[in-house]
Amino acid sequence: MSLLEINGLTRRFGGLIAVNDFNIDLGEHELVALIGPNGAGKTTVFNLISGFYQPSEGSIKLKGKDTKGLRPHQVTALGVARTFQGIRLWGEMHVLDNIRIAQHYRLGYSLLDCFLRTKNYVHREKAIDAIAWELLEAMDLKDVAYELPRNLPYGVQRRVEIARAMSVKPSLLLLDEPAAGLNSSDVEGLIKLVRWIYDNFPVTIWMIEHQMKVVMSLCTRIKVIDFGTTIADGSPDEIQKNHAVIKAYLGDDTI
Amino acid sequence: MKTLLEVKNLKVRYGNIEALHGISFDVKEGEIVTLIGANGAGKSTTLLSICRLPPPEAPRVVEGDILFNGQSLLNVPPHKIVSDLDMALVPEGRRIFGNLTVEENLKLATYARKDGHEAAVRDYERVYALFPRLAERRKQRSESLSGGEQQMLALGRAIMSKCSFLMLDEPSMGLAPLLMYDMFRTLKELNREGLTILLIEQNANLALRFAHRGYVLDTGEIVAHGTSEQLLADPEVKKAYLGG
Amino acid sequence: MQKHTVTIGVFALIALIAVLAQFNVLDAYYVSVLMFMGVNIILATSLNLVNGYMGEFSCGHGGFMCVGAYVSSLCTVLMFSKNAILGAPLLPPSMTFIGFPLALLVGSFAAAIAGLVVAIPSFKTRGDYLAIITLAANYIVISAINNMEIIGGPRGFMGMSATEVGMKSVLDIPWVLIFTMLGTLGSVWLLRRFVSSTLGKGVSAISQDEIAAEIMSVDTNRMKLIAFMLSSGLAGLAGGLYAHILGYVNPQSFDIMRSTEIMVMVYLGGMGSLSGAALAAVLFTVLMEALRFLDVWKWVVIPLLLILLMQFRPEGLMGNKELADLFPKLRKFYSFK
Amino acid sequence: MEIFQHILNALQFGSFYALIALGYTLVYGVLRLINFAHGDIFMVGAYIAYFVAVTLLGIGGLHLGMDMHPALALAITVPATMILTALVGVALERTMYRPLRRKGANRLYVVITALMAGLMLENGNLALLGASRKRFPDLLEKVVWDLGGGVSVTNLKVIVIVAAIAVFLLLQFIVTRTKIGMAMRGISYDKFAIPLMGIPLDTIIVFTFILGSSMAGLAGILFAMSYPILEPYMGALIGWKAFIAAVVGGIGDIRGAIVGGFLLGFIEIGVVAVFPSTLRDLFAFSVLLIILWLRPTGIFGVAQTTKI
Amino acid sequence: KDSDTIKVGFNLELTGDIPKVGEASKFAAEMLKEEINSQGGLEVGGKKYKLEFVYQDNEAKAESAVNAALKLINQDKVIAIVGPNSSKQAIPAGATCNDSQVPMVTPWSTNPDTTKDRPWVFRACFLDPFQGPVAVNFASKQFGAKTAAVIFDIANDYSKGLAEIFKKEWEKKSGPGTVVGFESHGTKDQDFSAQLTKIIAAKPDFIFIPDNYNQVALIVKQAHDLGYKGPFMGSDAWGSAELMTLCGKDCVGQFFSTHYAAAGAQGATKEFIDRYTTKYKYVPDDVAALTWDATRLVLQAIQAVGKVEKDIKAERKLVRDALAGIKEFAGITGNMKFAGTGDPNKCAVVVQISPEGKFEFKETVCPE
Ligand SMILES: Nc1ncnc2c1ncn2[C@@H]1O[C@H](COP(=O)(O)OP(=O)(O)OP(=O)(O)O)[C@@H](O)[C@H]1O
Ligand SMILES: Nc1ncnc2c1ncn2[C@@H]1O[C@H](COP(=O)(O)OP(=O)(O)OP(=O)(O)O)[C@@H](O)[C@H]1O
Ligand SMILES: [Mg+2]
Ligand SMILES: [Mg+2]
Repeated sequence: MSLLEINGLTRRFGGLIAVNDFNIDLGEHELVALIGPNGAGKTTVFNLISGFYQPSEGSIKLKGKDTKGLRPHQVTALGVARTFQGIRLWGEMHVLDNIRIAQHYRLGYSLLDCFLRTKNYVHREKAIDAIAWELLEAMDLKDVAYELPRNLPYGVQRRVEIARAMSVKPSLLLLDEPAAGLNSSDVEGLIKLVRWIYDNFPVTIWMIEHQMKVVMSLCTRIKVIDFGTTIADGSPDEIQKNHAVIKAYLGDDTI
Repeated sequence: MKTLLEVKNLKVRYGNIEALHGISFDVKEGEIVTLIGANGAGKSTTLLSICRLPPPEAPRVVEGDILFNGQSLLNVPPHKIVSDLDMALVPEGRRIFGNLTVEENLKLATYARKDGHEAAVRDYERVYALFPRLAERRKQRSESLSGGEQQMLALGRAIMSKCSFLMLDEPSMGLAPLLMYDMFRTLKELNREGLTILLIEQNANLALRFAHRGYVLDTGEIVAHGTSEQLLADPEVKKAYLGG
Repeated sequence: MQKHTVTIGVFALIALIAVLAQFNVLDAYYVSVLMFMGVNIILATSLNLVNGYMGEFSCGHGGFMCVGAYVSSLCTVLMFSKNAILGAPLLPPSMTFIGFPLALLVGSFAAAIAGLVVAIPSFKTRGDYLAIITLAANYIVISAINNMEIIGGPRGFMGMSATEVGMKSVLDIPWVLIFTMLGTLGSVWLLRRFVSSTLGKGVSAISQDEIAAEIMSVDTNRMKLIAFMLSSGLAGLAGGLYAHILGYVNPQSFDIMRSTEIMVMVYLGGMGSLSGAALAAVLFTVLMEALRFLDVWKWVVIPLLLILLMQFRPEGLMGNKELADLFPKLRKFYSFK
Repeated sequence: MEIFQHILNALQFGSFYALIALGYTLVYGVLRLINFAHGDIFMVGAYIAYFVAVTLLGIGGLHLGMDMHPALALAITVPATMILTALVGVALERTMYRPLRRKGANRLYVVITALMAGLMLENGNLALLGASRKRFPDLLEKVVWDLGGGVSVTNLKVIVIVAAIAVFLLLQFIVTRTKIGMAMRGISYDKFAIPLMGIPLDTIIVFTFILGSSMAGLAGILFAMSYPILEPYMGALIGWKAFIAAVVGGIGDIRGAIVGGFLLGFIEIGVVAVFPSTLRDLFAFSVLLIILWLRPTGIFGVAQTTKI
Repeated sequence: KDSDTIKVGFNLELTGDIPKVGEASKFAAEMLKEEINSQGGLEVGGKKYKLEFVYQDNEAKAESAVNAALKLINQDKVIAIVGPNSSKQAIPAGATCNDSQVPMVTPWSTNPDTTKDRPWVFRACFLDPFQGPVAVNFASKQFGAKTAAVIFDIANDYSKGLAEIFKKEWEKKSGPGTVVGFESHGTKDQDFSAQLTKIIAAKPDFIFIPDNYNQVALIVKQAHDLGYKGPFMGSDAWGSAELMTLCGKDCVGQFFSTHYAAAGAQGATKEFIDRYTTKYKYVPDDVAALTWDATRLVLQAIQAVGKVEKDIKAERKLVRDALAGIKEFAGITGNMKFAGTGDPNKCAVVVQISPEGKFEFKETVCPE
């Protein structure tokens, strides 16, 4: 069974068609990219999947389950985590809390447990803590566990955001322009990080990215859209040679 | 060539934290100069201090001087820097006015212009020609634009403000490759028409290819400078900032 | 053992105050100021959950306090006092020890239910629009009570003192003071436990970035429901205590001015700091009493003081820090969880 | 017939809500600041009008020995009050709000400061002028027009309604059509970026306070003429209600303020006209609550589209 | 030195909703104190004691009134308390004084609950259930009225209570449905046009307004603006010197029931009015006069005790007993008879407002 199945997905804003008859089928453990010119509708596709927007038409199936009408936190509970085009961490809480809170859907204790500090509560909080520390350790963020995100360098914030998404234990990880605003050496680090995640977790990663270096070195499959419509879909090599893609998106780098 | 901007031993602080420890550099008329450096090196801070935006969000200059055309900027209020000295800044994070439409955003940028309606109309045309996307979205509230579209708008605003000295903070962020190259070509064209540019760019490779000269910033200090060719060839710089 | 020092200290303090009051070392005036201080602490800390931690702007806390005050008063009056509705008291004075806390609980519960009026719209509405809903809710509660002849309407409602008399008839110690102190302690303790749990931190996540919270699996509607109901429920408790301290309630005691006072305490203390809110409540109560001699000028001087304070500490007394953050050594004595 | 009288009454009282709500919305629309002192600035406006008027008429105030014709006095009182009230508003901004803003305080601290400033104005007035209420002199020869069928209207009512509408049109023009108006709206979204457009931030904010406070001054003088009894707390309740009206209309939107103001006037008068008047507040606020349930951002308010 | 002074506390609404009431009380008390102290003090058992009056502001709030009372009792150690004036504060403060065993006399609170079952609480004014019928009888006689309309303040227990008593009495007298309009408003309202439009459309023979004078001024004016030309009848809350400054010619010719008539007053009453007017530049209203009487009641009780005990508790008890023992008292607001309930039995007067703005005596109504 495929992990994510999108059929005929369309989303309109007033008269504007942001996503038009979008289809994709993602299996387990893949590394895929979604690219296209600015305003092509890439972020909108992600927003539709995570339940932030409801589709105008079409269906989104996650592990065979239609996500229609689900609220975003319910979709996340099904195993979809994401990062945002502009970083959206909770800036006034330290990194550790950021990562704990993203496990809200599987807290496993009630309000009463919380008031009474029952055994179950203590046990669950410990488990949540353990997962958080494990991730911080693995992603080399241990030193900043008690820092506020807004005081961290941009590159580190990006890593924290990815760590937060991973604490959801997702089977589908959506990354929206993870390399934007990173300098050249940080981009290298990011590529390594994504690869490491891909190698160590049973997760399908789907990313939007404008930096071809990142896309080409990571992804096995690339989907290109323009004006909400798919214009190409294939391996990195195919895409790089595709005339429509070059004309609409890649261009040439003579300055 | 005349020196347009001269920064002398600039020290600035956020609260009690010193972010720049005394940097000096200059930009001559008609040049393109770039500042490169790692995340958090203080590049944006430098531009914000030049614009003299008020704290707390912006830093506070504690020492040194900033001269523009020989005149110190330290006592010039920020809006005057834009309206009287014809400088413009495209800030980090775009900072467009999301509750205004695309058109209103551009119009607001002409607030301090004095060269008449016609000239402004010509510039509207220029912006819309450069970013046809914006023309399509003229009446849309700008906060619903896509990330890249917002970046175009931020640049459009700078062009509309009719500046002779343009400071850009990561203008390529979030732009698709095609558009990014287009943008740099347009900037080059503007430069040939006389616009002086101070550029910050994460993609140091690209920035150095585009600029005449560059400065390398590291944790609040300038560690290297030279012409683009020199920097591109410098093995240290290459290793640290150009991604090997 | 060390971990319990603070707990033991707090209970010892309560016992000490009760003893001092019993033997009139603390006269009735100080005792009443202490009790109002307790009520103010509950009010400020509970509002801080919504206005500080959740970042909403509720300005009708007085309305929920009103609901709690009236409902719990109605309960005790029906049970323990001669009244216009049922005539003779239902229960003997010895039952007050169960009846009083129960009535307080019923009052809090009713206030929590009233909190729904604000909690449900908060799913869709935020910020200043929600502020108006709370304000309107405040007006509605007061206006509704003004229209209820059976509980005295604008005349107010009384007979609550029978409860204290009943308790004292069994054992003559300052019961209402003790209950108020325990109620205050309990409220702060409940709030503290809530906001320090991962569950409760979801509330802060909403305040900092609601969209990110929802997308990162926080059920924002549920969290808002919990926060609003907990906050208004505790306001109801404060109202119940207030009514029994005073022995008389009147709808005008819970108007916008009251809500304003509570708001001032919250922001004075610092948004998102329970110890700050409590500290501000203490300070505010003391200030209100200490400046009595200024007569008409009191209400010129108090706002002026607060304005100056905010100019010098634009994040409130404590910012979003707790006592334990400022004095890390305290952690040795208490886990603060 | 009674109904026409009620409509006229609602229009008049709604006009006051609208005039005050306009000031609220204007400041809010620029600074995201709920200027809770606004109701009290309105009160100060009424008192200023009183002192100017009695001084000019020679029956009190500064005792300059003037003895002006009431109509002339009115002609001078209106602009004088508007200017002086604007000064009060600007003074608040300069001494209290601006320093806080500069320190980057959470906007709610500015709101609380505004609340405190309001209390200070109220009680400062009480402490300085004593508890006696003031009677506003008659500056306008009252004319009661009997429209037949028991419906009557005074010349003052007509003036009030016309003034509210005129002010609305003026402000709507400024905010939507001029560059200053655009800058005002821009500030509400991102203060920081305003100077980068070459716009003097503080000047625009001061301009906003001048506009908003002078409108409160105008409302104050009209109110004092219609309800000629002045007391220190007169601005508090009507201020809160006008604020509610502004929000129900969609705060930050000029149309919202005028519609919200009239709406509140109509609801209040309508409830009293149909139901026992004891239920007025209960019904009126329930109706407003329901409107906000149905339209979470008010009648004209646009939800901020959060782009992620 | 302390033993040379006698301390009396005042629990007054100096700020908040009704600052004028607190101010008038304070002025009257100050005047009384100065008068007595200028004569060397209050003579008790042959010795002269200086008077010391302690004023506490209750902000016109219930809990603040309780705190003010407790502060007067425990900190300032007063022998007795005068005030609060308004029932909202007087009821809870009365409970506090009763529980703490301190005598309290409220000048102005007309709500029955204030003194009910409270042996330590007294008052100097008549009660609402008495004033209502006075208005009914006078109006039906004076205006030959068959129908009446009422407009009152819903959030003011005084106003609401009186309005209801009036309605009941009027319908008892003239038949059900003869109160053709019964409308309310809020305390801080300034616009009454909707209520008045309804009332005027019902064509009552007169309008009864048991409201505070400041609202009266607005109501009467607005009724005239809406074309009403009939008479008004008011209650004791009209009786402020400010009424005429605020209301002007609109109020001329109207009637209201009150505690005393300032215009045409004689003897001690006139003397009080004249002195107050010279000192504070306005004619004292009923609160001032009632505070004067209430304070004098307390002082008389202290004198009746005949000595000042060292032990304040004992002294308070004696003063209470003395207060309860007063059977008759000649106040400037009329003669009072006490029957052991703490409530005086006293006459009301009805006055008419003259074209010069004076409150002219019309008739006296005494309880049967
Ligand atoms: N809420 C909305 N209301 C109106 N239009 C919207 C909304 N959200 C997105 N759009 C429009 O839909 C189009 C697609 O936006 P989207 O954010 O998906 O682009 P994108 O492909 O992510 O572009 P970029 O690479 O620049 O981030 C844009 O033109 C944008 O203006
Ligand atoms: N508002 C602020 N308050 C406190 N410190 C700040 C603030 N803004 C920046 N800093 C700190 O100042 C230093 C320089 O930041 P700056 O934004 O200038 O770096 P940059 O070179 O532009 O980095 P980037 O590539 O991430 O944009 C950093 O250490 C940063 O943490
Ligand atoms: Mg995007
Ligand atoms: Mg930067």
